[in-house]
Amino acid sequence: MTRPPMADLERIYRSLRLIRRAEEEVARVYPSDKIKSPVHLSIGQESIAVGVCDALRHDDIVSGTYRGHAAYLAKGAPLDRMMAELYGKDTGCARGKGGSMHLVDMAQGVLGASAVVGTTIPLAAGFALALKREGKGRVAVSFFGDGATEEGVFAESLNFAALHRLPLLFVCENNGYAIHEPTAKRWATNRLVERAASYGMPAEAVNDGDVLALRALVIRLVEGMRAGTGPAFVEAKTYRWREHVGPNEDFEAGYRGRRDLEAWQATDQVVRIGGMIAPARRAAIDAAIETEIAAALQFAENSPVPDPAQLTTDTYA
Amino acid sequence: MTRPPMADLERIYRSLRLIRRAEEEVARVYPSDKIKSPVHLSIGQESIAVGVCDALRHDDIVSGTYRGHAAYLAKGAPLDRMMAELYGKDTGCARGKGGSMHLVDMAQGVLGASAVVGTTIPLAAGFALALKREGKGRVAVSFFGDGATEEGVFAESLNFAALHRLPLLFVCENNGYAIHEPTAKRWATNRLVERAASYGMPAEAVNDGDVLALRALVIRLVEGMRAGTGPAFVEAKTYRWREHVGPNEDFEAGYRGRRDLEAWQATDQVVRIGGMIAPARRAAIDAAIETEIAAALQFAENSPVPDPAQLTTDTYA
Amino acid sequence: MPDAAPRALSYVDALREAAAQEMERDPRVFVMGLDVDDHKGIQGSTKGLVDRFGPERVFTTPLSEDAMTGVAIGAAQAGLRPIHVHIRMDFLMLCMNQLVNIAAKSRYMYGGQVKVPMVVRAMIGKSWGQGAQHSQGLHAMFMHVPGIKVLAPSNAHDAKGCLIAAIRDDNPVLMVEHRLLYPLIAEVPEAPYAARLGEARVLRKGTDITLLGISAMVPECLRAAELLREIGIDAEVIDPISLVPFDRAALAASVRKTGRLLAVDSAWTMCGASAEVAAMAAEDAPGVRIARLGFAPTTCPTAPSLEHAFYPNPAVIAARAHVLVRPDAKTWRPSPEAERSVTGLNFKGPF
Amino acid sequence: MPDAAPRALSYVDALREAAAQEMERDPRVFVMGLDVDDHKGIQGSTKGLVDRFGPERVFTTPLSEDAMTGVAIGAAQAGLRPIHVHIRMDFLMLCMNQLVNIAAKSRYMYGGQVKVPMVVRAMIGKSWGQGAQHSQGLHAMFMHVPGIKVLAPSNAHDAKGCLIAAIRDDNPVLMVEHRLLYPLIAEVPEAPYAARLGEARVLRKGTDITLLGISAMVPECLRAAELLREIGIDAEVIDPISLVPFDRAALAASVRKTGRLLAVDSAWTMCGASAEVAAMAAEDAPGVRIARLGFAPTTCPTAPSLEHAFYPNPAVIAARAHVLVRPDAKTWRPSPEAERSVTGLNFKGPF
Ligand SMILES: Cc1ncc(C[n+]2csc(CCOP(=O)(O)OP(=O)(O)O)c2C)c(N)n1
Ligand SMILES: Cc1ncc(C[n+]2csc(CCOP(=O)(O)OP(=O)(O)O)c2C)c(N)n1
Ligand SMILES: [Mg+2]
Ligand SMILES: [Mg+2]
Repeated sequence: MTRPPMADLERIYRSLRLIRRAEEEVARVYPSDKIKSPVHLSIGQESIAVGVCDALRHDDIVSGTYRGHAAYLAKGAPLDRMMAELYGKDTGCARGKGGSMHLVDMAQGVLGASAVVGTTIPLAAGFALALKREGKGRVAVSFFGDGATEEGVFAESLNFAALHRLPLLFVCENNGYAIHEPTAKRWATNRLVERAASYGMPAEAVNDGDVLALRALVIRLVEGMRAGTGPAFVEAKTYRWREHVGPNEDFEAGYRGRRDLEAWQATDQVVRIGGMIAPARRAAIDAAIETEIAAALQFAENSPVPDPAQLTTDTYA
Repeated sequence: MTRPPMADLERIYRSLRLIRRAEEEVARVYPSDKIKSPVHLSIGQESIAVGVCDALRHDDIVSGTYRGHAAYLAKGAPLDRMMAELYGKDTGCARGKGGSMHLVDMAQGVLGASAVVGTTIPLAAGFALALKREGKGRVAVSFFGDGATEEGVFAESLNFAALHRLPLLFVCENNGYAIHEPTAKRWATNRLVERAASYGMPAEAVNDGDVLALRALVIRLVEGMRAGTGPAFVEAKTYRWREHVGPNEDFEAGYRGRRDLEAWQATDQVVRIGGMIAPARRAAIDAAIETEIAAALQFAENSPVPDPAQLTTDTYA
Repeated sequence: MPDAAPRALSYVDALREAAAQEMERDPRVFVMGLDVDDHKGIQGSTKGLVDRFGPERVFTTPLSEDAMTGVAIGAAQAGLRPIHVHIRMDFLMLCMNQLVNIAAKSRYMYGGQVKVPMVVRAMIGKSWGQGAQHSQGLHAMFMHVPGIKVLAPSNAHDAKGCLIAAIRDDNPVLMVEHRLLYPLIAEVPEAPYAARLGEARVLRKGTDITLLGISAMVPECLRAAELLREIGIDAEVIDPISLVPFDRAALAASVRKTGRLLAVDSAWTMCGASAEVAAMAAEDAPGVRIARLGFAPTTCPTAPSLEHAFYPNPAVIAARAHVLVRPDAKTWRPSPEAERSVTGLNFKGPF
Repeated sequence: MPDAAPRALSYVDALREAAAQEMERDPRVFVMGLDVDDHKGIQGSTKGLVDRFGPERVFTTPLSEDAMTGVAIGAAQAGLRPIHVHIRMDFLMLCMNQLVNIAAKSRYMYGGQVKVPMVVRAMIGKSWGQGAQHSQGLHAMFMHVPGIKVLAPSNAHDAKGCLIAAIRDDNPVLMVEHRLLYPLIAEVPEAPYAARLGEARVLRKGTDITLLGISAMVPECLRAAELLREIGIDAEVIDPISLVPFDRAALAASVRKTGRLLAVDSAWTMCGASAEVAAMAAEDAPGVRIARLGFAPTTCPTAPSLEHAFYPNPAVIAARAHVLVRPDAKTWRPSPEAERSVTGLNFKGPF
């Protein structure tokens, strides 16, 4: 695989680093109780959202999960409105009504996320159906975890997408766990790629979190999708560095070992891509990110809480 | 494949012919309005229920569908109580509360059927879980249609059965249609066997309705299951000769051609296995079947209807 | 305005006409659901639409109610206007998660960023051994959840108006359609018109008791009112038409006048629409005498001898109303002849 | 009988003890559900069970609520006695089909040939940004369907008794457990005991109004009664404990005495348990003044400023009761100090 041009690498690095740092800040702020909902951090998994989203057009659509900060940010949605949402503020992307698990930004093509595992997969298919009719070559991406593949709706959605040749990329973020349960306690075997292919679509895996390999794969798959070849499936292996929900590590709990973490940290994509960029450029990017995060936190702090009168608005359109 | 001994052939023929003739009688009686619920006939599909059930022990379990006369009879449940159930009588296998779509006979190992497609698949898995714990080598069989494989619960059940190595045989009766919709309007491709295998279980297809081939396959698969090797999957292709629901043919409707019917009729397993049996023996079997059917109809006619006081009994145990 | 002239049309034809007219008007409208495009066309209610609008706008689906509902919601969020059809309301149990956790909540939990303009059509079955899983009226479950509208037209005129209103509405709307209403004929204007949601209709004015019927129980209540007239009881019959939003003022006005309410539903009563109606009446008009009727509190049996006792019918409704109006009189039941003269709804296939 | 001595135990510990004792007693009992065997053990309610009873009797499942419910039903039909645990009641929307169309109906539609002795434990979430899909109380949907029993214990004592009764019951039983009740402590006998289903408890006797609370609304009603006492209103507080079967006689007796009912639920009111309670009271005791309180008629928001207004609390309950008792008095709200003295239930993780 040839290395992408420096402008691409810088953009990819910026995105990876922004997500990492923003979530580290979320974790730092969390104990202060300023954040008003449970948070599911993607620290360690950034390369998937970034590898995929960097291969998309701005008018493409992504659909994430309750572990959705990374997809939201990687697709270009604004950090300040995300932070305000976590703070329960009226300026939040969901006006303080959704919280961390329900990030959304339709203007940036980020569909609303759901706290019920797997439920957004068919929604992305429905969106893809509309994109197909529109005929402008736009595609949709559905991100979901390994656990979500166990929900029946996943199988149903694969079948429908293949049948209708929808411009839909399924991306399974396989971090090996659903909460504290390893895939070994949930699957007899891992033949997910084979299974997806059996519905009639190209299916491939990226096993090492390599952001550039993933990006190259998605560029290739999406090209076909824009031309009408139908859906595709990607299994991207990864690893969650923090606890399932909340700001901390949880290796003391005993359900997994720190050694696994260390193996993934050794190939940390933020560090790796950062290393491909000249130190001065990198420092400039890092500094800009810190400024952006500080501003976002400030924005969240200073924003007003929703007025109680808003309790019932938007129940119906 | 070696031909089974004559005693087996006679038993298989008897079962095939009983189902065929009983359903022909159901169809004949139907316009009289004596039958009090919709009927989904298996005429043409008998070889699947028979091929599978003849490979089972008496204490094994089968679970069928609303198109369930064949599985019920093939497993040895009594025709008279089935007829009484169709007639809405108190002597019916479900005491007149279930009708044709909800046949049941726990004593003969026939789990209750459901009118909601696919919903009995996990029930059979639950039963298989109990059988596994019991440790007596009993197995469960879940029959379902091609349409049922599109329900998410099918995928979920395959995964769970494989994970827990349940003694459960999945049997998809693929008759090519869900009501009037051919698989081509529901699947991008047929790679069902491959898909089932991807959960981690043996999976095979029988494409021609050959009752002896199916039986041999099931004998082989079930042997392993009794020993604890876990579930298996069989796709059995077949063809429904009558309309989806009701007593008639429906080739004039235009959604399928009579030529397909003729191809399947040419290899009709009732005729084929009948032809392996000496004419006199066959005539004796046929006569016994006619007697049994006449008695069952008589039983249904003569049985009392449920007393209105039974309306609320068995709502709770 | 020649269009305004009413014509006699059946409920099922009114549904089909409504869909066709809206599809003609608005290219975003499409119809999906198991078997909507086959030769039977959901008892005729979608028949011919695929020929007229093509398979991109009228398509069957795999047997995947859960995902298909998600697809409809996603398409609606993307700006299309799906009509998702289910031949039995019982099957909605397979897509409760999408309806309750996504469709009803999207607009709110995404801070107003999306709309979900989708219609879910679902039929209540009855008679001829439909049995436990093909007969349920489960609309109360949807009434329970804010964010979904629920319509239950009881005649062809309102069926057309409600379906058009549902299609034009920017929210998820459940259409509760009772199978036994499909063949019933009413005067239906040809030109499109939208029902005003949240407006009940007083079908019969009366002073002694309010009979509020839901869906197929509306004609049954009208029949019951006929039976009651013969013993000098003057029943008012109300058809709420729309269950969410509900015309609470019309209910209150009627029960304040009559002092008595019998709420009759094509469903179970516990936590049902009839419980809600009773509760609203009790809150708004303290002192009113209240009773409910609905399915017997059990699973639906297939044997006719049991099935008959499972459903309310005009005689049972009239008898219950009589008790409310004349609590001290001795038990009354309409004569068999009278009962026959208003025979209730029944059918026998096709399914 | 040293066992009979009451001990202080939390709701969550009472649940775990009940399960452990029944598993000890009956080898057919087993526990399944997402994460029942991890180190958190469903907020502690299943913690340690896997160590004690082994992975065959205590196991996590794939994320497949629909099939797993079917598995539990099938196992129950085969003679086992599963307890299927869900950390949020919202997730039951994924297995409605199995619960409504199979579990509730099996015994009936199979003519009495099978029993379905299964327990479904489901938790209602609240506070700290649980939001739209982790906060719902959907028990009314199950109350609506004959064939399922529904229990909603509000304290540790009843939690143990109800879970044991549910395990021993031969029917599907839904345990409605509110997250905020888990840490609350009550006197709980160590020896196993089964609650008598269908028996309500009068927690506080009073003459002016009946406050009927459901689940976490029971302690809130007790607090409200304290607030009302200060202005001379004497509230009776009833805990139905069991929603199906429901102790209709106890409700009727109380409202006949007080003449007023405020039904307060941890759920929406429309077609909710509170609607059913109101309807029963109106049917049984015509003339009683009735009101309901529950979730605001909207989706649950995450921002605390909105979430606070979404839930009923003791002050709101007291204020609403005041209106019922003294309709002509001017609006009253407990003083901020009084309100603080009875502060309602709240929590902040773990989730
Ligand atoms: C339908 C449903 N079941 C259970 C849960 C509880 N739950 C929340 S996250 C989660 C694990 C999901 O695992 P996975 O899909 O692999 O995503 P990850 O958290 O690893 O990113 C579970 C079981 C839920 N939210 N929704
Ligand atoms: C969940 C559900 N969806 C739709 C229906 C309506 N329906 C009844 S039978 C059927 C077709 C089922 O096809 P298949 O599984 O292939 O079985 P077959 O009838 O061919 O034996 C459908 C769609 C149903 N009963 N249940
Ligand atoms: Mg995971
Ligand atoms: Mg089929």
